[in-house]
Amino acid sequence: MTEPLLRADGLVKHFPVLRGVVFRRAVAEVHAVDGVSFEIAPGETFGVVGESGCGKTTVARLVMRLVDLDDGTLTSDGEDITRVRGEALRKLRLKMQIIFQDPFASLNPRMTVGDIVGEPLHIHNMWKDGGPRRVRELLDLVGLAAEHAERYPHEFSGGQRQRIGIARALALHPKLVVCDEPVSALDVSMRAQILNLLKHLQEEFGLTYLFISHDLSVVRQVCDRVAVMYLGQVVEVAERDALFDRALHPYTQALISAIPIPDPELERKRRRIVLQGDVPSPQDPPRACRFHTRCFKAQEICEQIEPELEQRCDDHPAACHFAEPRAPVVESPA
Amino acid sequence: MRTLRFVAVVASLLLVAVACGKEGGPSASNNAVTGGGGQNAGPLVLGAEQFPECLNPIDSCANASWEDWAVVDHVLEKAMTITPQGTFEATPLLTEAPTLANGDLTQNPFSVKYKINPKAVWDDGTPVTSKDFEFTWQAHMKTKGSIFTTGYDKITSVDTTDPHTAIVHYSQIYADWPDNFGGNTDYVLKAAAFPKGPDISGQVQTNIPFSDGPYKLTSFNKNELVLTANDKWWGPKPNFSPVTVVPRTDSNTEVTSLLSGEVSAIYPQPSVTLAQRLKSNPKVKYRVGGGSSYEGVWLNLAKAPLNDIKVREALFWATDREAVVNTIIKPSDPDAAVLNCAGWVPNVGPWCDNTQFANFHYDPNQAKSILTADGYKLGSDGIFAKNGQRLSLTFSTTTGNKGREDTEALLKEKWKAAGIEMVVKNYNSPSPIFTDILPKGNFQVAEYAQVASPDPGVTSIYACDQIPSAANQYAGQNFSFWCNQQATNVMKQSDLQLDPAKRLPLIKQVGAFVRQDLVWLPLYQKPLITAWRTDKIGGPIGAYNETGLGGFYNLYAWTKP
Amino acid sequence: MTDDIKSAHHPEIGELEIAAAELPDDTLARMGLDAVGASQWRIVWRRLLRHRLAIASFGILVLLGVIAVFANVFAPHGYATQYLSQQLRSPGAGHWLGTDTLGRDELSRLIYGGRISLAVGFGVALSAGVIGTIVGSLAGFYGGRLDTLLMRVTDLFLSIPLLVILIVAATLLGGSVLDIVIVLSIFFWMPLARIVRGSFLSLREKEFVEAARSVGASNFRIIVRHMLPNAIGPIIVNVTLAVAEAILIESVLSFLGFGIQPPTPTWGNMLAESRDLATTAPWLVWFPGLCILLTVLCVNFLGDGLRDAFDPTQDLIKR
Amino acid sequence: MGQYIARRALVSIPVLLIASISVFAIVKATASPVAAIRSNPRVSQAAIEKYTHDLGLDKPPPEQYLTWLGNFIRGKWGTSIVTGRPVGPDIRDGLFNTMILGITSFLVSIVLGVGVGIFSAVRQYSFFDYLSTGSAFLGLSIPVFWFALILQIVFGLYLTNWFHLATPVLPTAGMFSPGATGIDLIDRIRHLILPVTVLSVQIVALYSRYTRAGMLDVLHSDYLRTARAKGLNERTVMMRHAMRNALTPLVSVAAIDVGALAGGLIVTETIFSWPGMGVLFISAMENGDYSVVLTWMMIVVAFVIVFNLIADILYAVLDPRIRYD
Repeated sequence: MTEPLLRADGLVKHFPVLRGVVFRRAVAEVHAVDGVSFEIAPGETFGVVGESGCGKTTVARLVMRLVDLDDGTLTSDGEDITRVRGEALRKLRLKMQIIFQDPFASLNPRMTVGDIVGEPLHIHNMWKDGGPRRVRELLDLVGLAAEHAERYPHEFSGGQRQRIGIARALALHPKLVVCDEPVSALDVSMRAQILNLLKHLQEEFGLTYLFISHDLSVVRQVCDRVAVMYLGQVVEVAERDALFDRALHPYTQALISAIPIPDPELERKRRRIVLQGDVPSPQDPPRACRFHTRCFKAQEICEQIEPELEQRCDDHPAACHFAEPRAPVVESPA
Repeated sequence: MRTLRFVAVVASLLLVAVACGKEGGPSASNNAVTGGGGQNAGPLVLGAEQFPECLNPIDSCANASWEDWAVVDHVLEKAMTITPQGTFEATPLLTEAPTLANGDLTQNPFSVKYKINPKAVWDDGTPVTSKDFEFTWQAHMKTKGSIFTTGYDKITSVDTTDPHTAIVHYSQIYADWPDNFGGNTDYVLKAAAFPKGPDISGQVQTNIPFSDGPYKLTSFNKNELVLTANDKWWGPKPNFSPVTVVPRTDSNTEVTSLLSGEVSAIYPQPSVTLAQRLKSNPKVKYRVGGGSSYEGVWLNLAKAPLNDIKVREALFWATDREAVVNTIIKPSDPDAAVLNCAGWVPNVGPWCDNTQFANFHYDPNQAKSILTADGYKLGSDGIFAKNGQRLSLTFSTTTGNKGREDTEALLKEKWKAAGIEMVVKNYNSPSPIFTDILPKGNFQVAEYAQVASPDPGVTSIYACDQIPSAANQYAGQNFSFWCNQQATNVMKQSDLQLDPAKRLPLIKQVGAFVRQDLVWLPLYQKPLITAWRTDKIGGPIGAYNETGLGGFYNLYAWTKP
Repeated sequence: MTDDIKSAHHPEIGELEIAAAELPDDTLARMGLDAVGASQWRIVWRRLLRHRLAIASFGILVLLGVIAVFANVFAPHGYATQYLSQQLRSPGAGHWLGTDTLGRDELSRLIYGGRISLAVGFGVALSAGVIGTIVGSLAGFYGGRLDTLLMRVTDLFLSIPLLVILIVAATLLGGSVLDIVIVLSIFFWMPLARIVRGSFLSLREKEFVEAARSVGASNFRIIVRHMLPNAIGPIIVNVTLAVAEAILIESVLSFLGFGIQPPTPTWGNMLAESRDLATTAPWLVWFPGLCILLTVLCVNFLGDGLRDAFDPTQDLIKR
Repeated sequence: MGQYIARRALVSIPVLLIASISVFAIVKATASPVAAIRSNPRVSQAAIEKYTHDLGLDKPPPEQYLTWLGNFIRGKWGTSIVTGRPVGPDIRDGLFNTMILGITSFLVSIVLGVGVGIFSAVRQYSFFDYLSTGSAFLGLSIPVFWFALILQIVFGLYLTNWFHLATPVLPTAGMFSPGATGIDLIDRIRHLILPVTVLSVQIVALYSRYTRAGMLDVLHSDYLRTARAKGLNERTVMMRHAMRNALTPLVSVAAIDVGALAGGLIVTETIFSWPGMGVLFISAMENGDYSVVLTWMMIVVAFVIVFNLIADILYAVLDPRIRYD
């Protein structure tokens, strides 16, 4: 593996729960992200998948340095970016950008599309150097017309808005783009268009994606490697095919078993793993293995010793005492 | 609104005023001062522009004139009092006034013998005695926060051997002795009412539970106070009883209350159209006259450019006093005239030479030529300037006083015509104007009133050693910062002269110095007004209108119409 | 609500408008459905035009403003020019609205007085608007200790009756126009600060704010370019209504003797100092009072119109 | 909720302290109890010095403040510097008088405001709606003291003269007829009419606007439609559903206003010679009587804080969606 574009090492983020009569003090913490590590190689699409509330969006914000880390390090191109501030952080923005989940909320309703897309250029003193032309280019790039620049976000559909968000993210020629559930708010018909656009842009500009999603089929469609998160921790990391074909962690197995299969024949035949109970509160996660309360393989050890995320096969780490390569019940159609 | 208290205080300081009032309204009234006789005229309601907040007659409560006017004048008896003509006379408390002639005044050592009327009793029937005089003296000296100690501090002892004769011994001659135990602000207190001794602070704040006057105070709260006839009173019985005094602190509401009949008499501060308003109701009559407080334009002689006598002279020519009197005063008091003497008024003693400033009349050209001769040049903005310094003067007075504010506005235009700019900067009264602005000399021109007392001494406002300074804790009252050693010498000389005939030329000489140095410019005597409903009250209301005792003083003598 | 109760700092009706600011994006989207291609301002303007009273009021205010600005052109006499022989003339030829105690032309004084009154109204509204917006922005944007501190300060100012602190402060400063504007501004910002803070607290969580940060926008830029424009509706409505309130409060202060001191004419002090003349020279009482009433009424109508125009839920109610 | 109340109450202590310190500083800087006496030439310099010393006014200001604070905390409200009267009874009486005026105005205003507000919401865009909306704006825009002045003249003078009455149609000042003994209810009510009118005109205007807005929101809401669809009759729908929801905000606003009343109705009280808290404040302020001003301020601020809390609690009780933590 070449030098990673981004390395995350033991990221931790806890959000305090405040109580108190006069002085408000933290009485508890939400363990949003609790020791997450991964590496992203240049040019790849690295997926992070998990149920809602598992901390994957917090990972996206940590990577973007939109929230501060409680612990862990972030390295980009060999440079420690964990604590960069001010000008250095501004510089970092040139390298890393983000596409948000909700195209309705992520565009300022009071700004024109041109202003939104052009804002990064203004901020980084690149406007004078052909700013308007660049905005037209960017709009063109994401499939919008130049005259759309004069309009306001509310005049556009969800898909169009997400294109505007993509154009804004690309304005600064970033290397890494964090895609935080970029299609989950869109109609199914739009999804493919946007995913195709992302793929096309990746090819054209050699982009690296950190692709966050709860939708395994989307992940399967676009990602090269995938990390699976449960309750603020990564439980398994693997190449896409390795993951979908040979999931090691019971949680991953359960997730994959729940993917709907288009073929009704196969759909009827396959065995689904149904997890018991709800996701525990991140404010008070289960001890040791966090998954043991819902795990179909759980034994006594799972309540006592926390499993390490360790290599099981080639480059396929998983955090489970009973992780094993396991043949999928149903052959995947791919 | 805020200035009323101060004005009222000043008005209460009149020691003597001569009846020179005029009456408005449909018919003239009977001005007899004696009266009464208990015709049982029934209840009466009076409006008080300032309502007394507390009643202690010795501490700071006594600083409010309305405490005297509304309550104490009617409840407690003085030894000596003031006549409408401005002289002192004995009240029914004494059998006769102490004089040199009857031997009750002795000069060396100085003592005053008060012969107490044997009929004089408190409302519980106990007699008024010399012990009460002694107690009154002690109370003034020993009460925490007592404010009127002048004169009392010169008393060495009170001889109480005879209960009906109080002999007051002073350490030195005190010409103003009638103002102790009486006069404008003082009374005789009842010793027996204060078992805790002569420090009466914190007592009688909300009630005066004893009386040797025509009325008793039967109730006092923030809504009203009620006076009822004192049946033990040995003088002429009052006609109206009970008399209720209610607060009418908003001047407009006050007049409305009289016009609508809610109150039967008021003693308001005059405003420009007050007379006109009062005339609008045929059942309302009023009496107006100039009192002994006089209004003037005072200058700070310590500061440029008013340290230049030429500038002062020009300013006097630029000040249209005639217009001020015509516009501000005459609508209320048609007989008012420009005042021309420098520290006295025509109706208090022989001291006022009312010609001293008479030659100054409004003549902007005269002002201009004086300034030009003094090296000033008229600028393109129409204002004179000298050495690059524009002739711009700050004019200060008390805020919220419509008459003074109108005077400022009027004079501002007049000065402008003479090439002098006026910048108005008014201050609240009494603080900071009497605590900071005037004593510390933080002004250029100021308009305020002084009081002419029967004692013609003006040392306190003119002498060099009375200039406020850190040394005298800024307590000096010579706010003009005028120091003419020659004039000061004459003043001191006059203060030692007890013979009025010999004193007069000295006083006139002081006036001449003031005129010569152009210290300040007199404007007018402040008019005082008493208004009442003729359907409720007959005579002799208003008899004391122009005196410090106020329009309600002879309440006991008022009759039914 | 000018005197007395107002002195309690009524929670402005505007405070209810936090709700409007909480939903700026999708509600605007809703507005957009019938307003394709229009900027927010054009939408607001179009909706305001439907509010006939507000527009009429706006027209009157503009007219008053023009007369005030060009007072020297419109006033038939100087405001200080005295015709001492014509004291207290009733309205008629020569002096259309009569003269006052110094024979000054009442109409001219009303025109010049209007200049000061309007200047006080707008001056106070604008500066209090700026203070309130800054305090509210900082508290809402940064949150945490700064927010707590600023909100305690706001509570402090709010817990003392407005008129009382105004009197105390006016005593301290003085009675010039600038003094009064300063005093009123210092004690007029709190309701707006609360409104802005409320808006900002909700705006802070919006994704577009995060988006701006992720492209490197500074806090200042985020506040000014992204958050303020989304909170502008309530701010404008509040500032507008503050004009009315400031004019009224100045007149109340004048009545109590703590306002702008004569001879500088304002409607408030003209009214206050002629209150003794209500029966003898009623024109001196009626006209300044009517001027205040008309202006304040117009400002209130305009504020109401703006409120409706900025309030997206109004579309749901059939007009 | 209990915690919330406790926190709010505790937080208000520094608020009270800071308020009192600033007020003390300003009163000290602007007015002096000695000023009125100094401007009285009859009072000698020696007397002024004695007076200043007797009252402790020559002590350093921080000491004066702390002395006052110490006494206040121990429940000794002290005596006024200027009048020598105990502060407690004066404030109690002032508060009582103000409340008579204020509460009457509130009751009148709430009844009228809610009535008008509901009616004009139900008959939106009717003539009555326009009339009441217009009047509300007029009420909000009228300068109080001007209005009071006009009322006094009309009812005190003009009408009285036209009908040739010996006494005014309505009394123009005071709480009751001078010299009246006992409590004559009719007389009291007659004296309340003008000041209450002046105050209510403003409050009714505001409350009717609140009520109308609240009612309109509710009338256009889905759940009301559901209630109607359930077949409830119109009256029940209005009374049980609409009003309760529409009036919730008004209740807390009114609670806040009642708290604010303690500060006195300075203008109205001054004009109508009503001896309440406002008049008390103005005179103490003029006299530089910091002992009264400070105690006054503490009581008023405490009232405001307590009633704000009550407003919050009422709001939470009436609207279960609100949660405090």
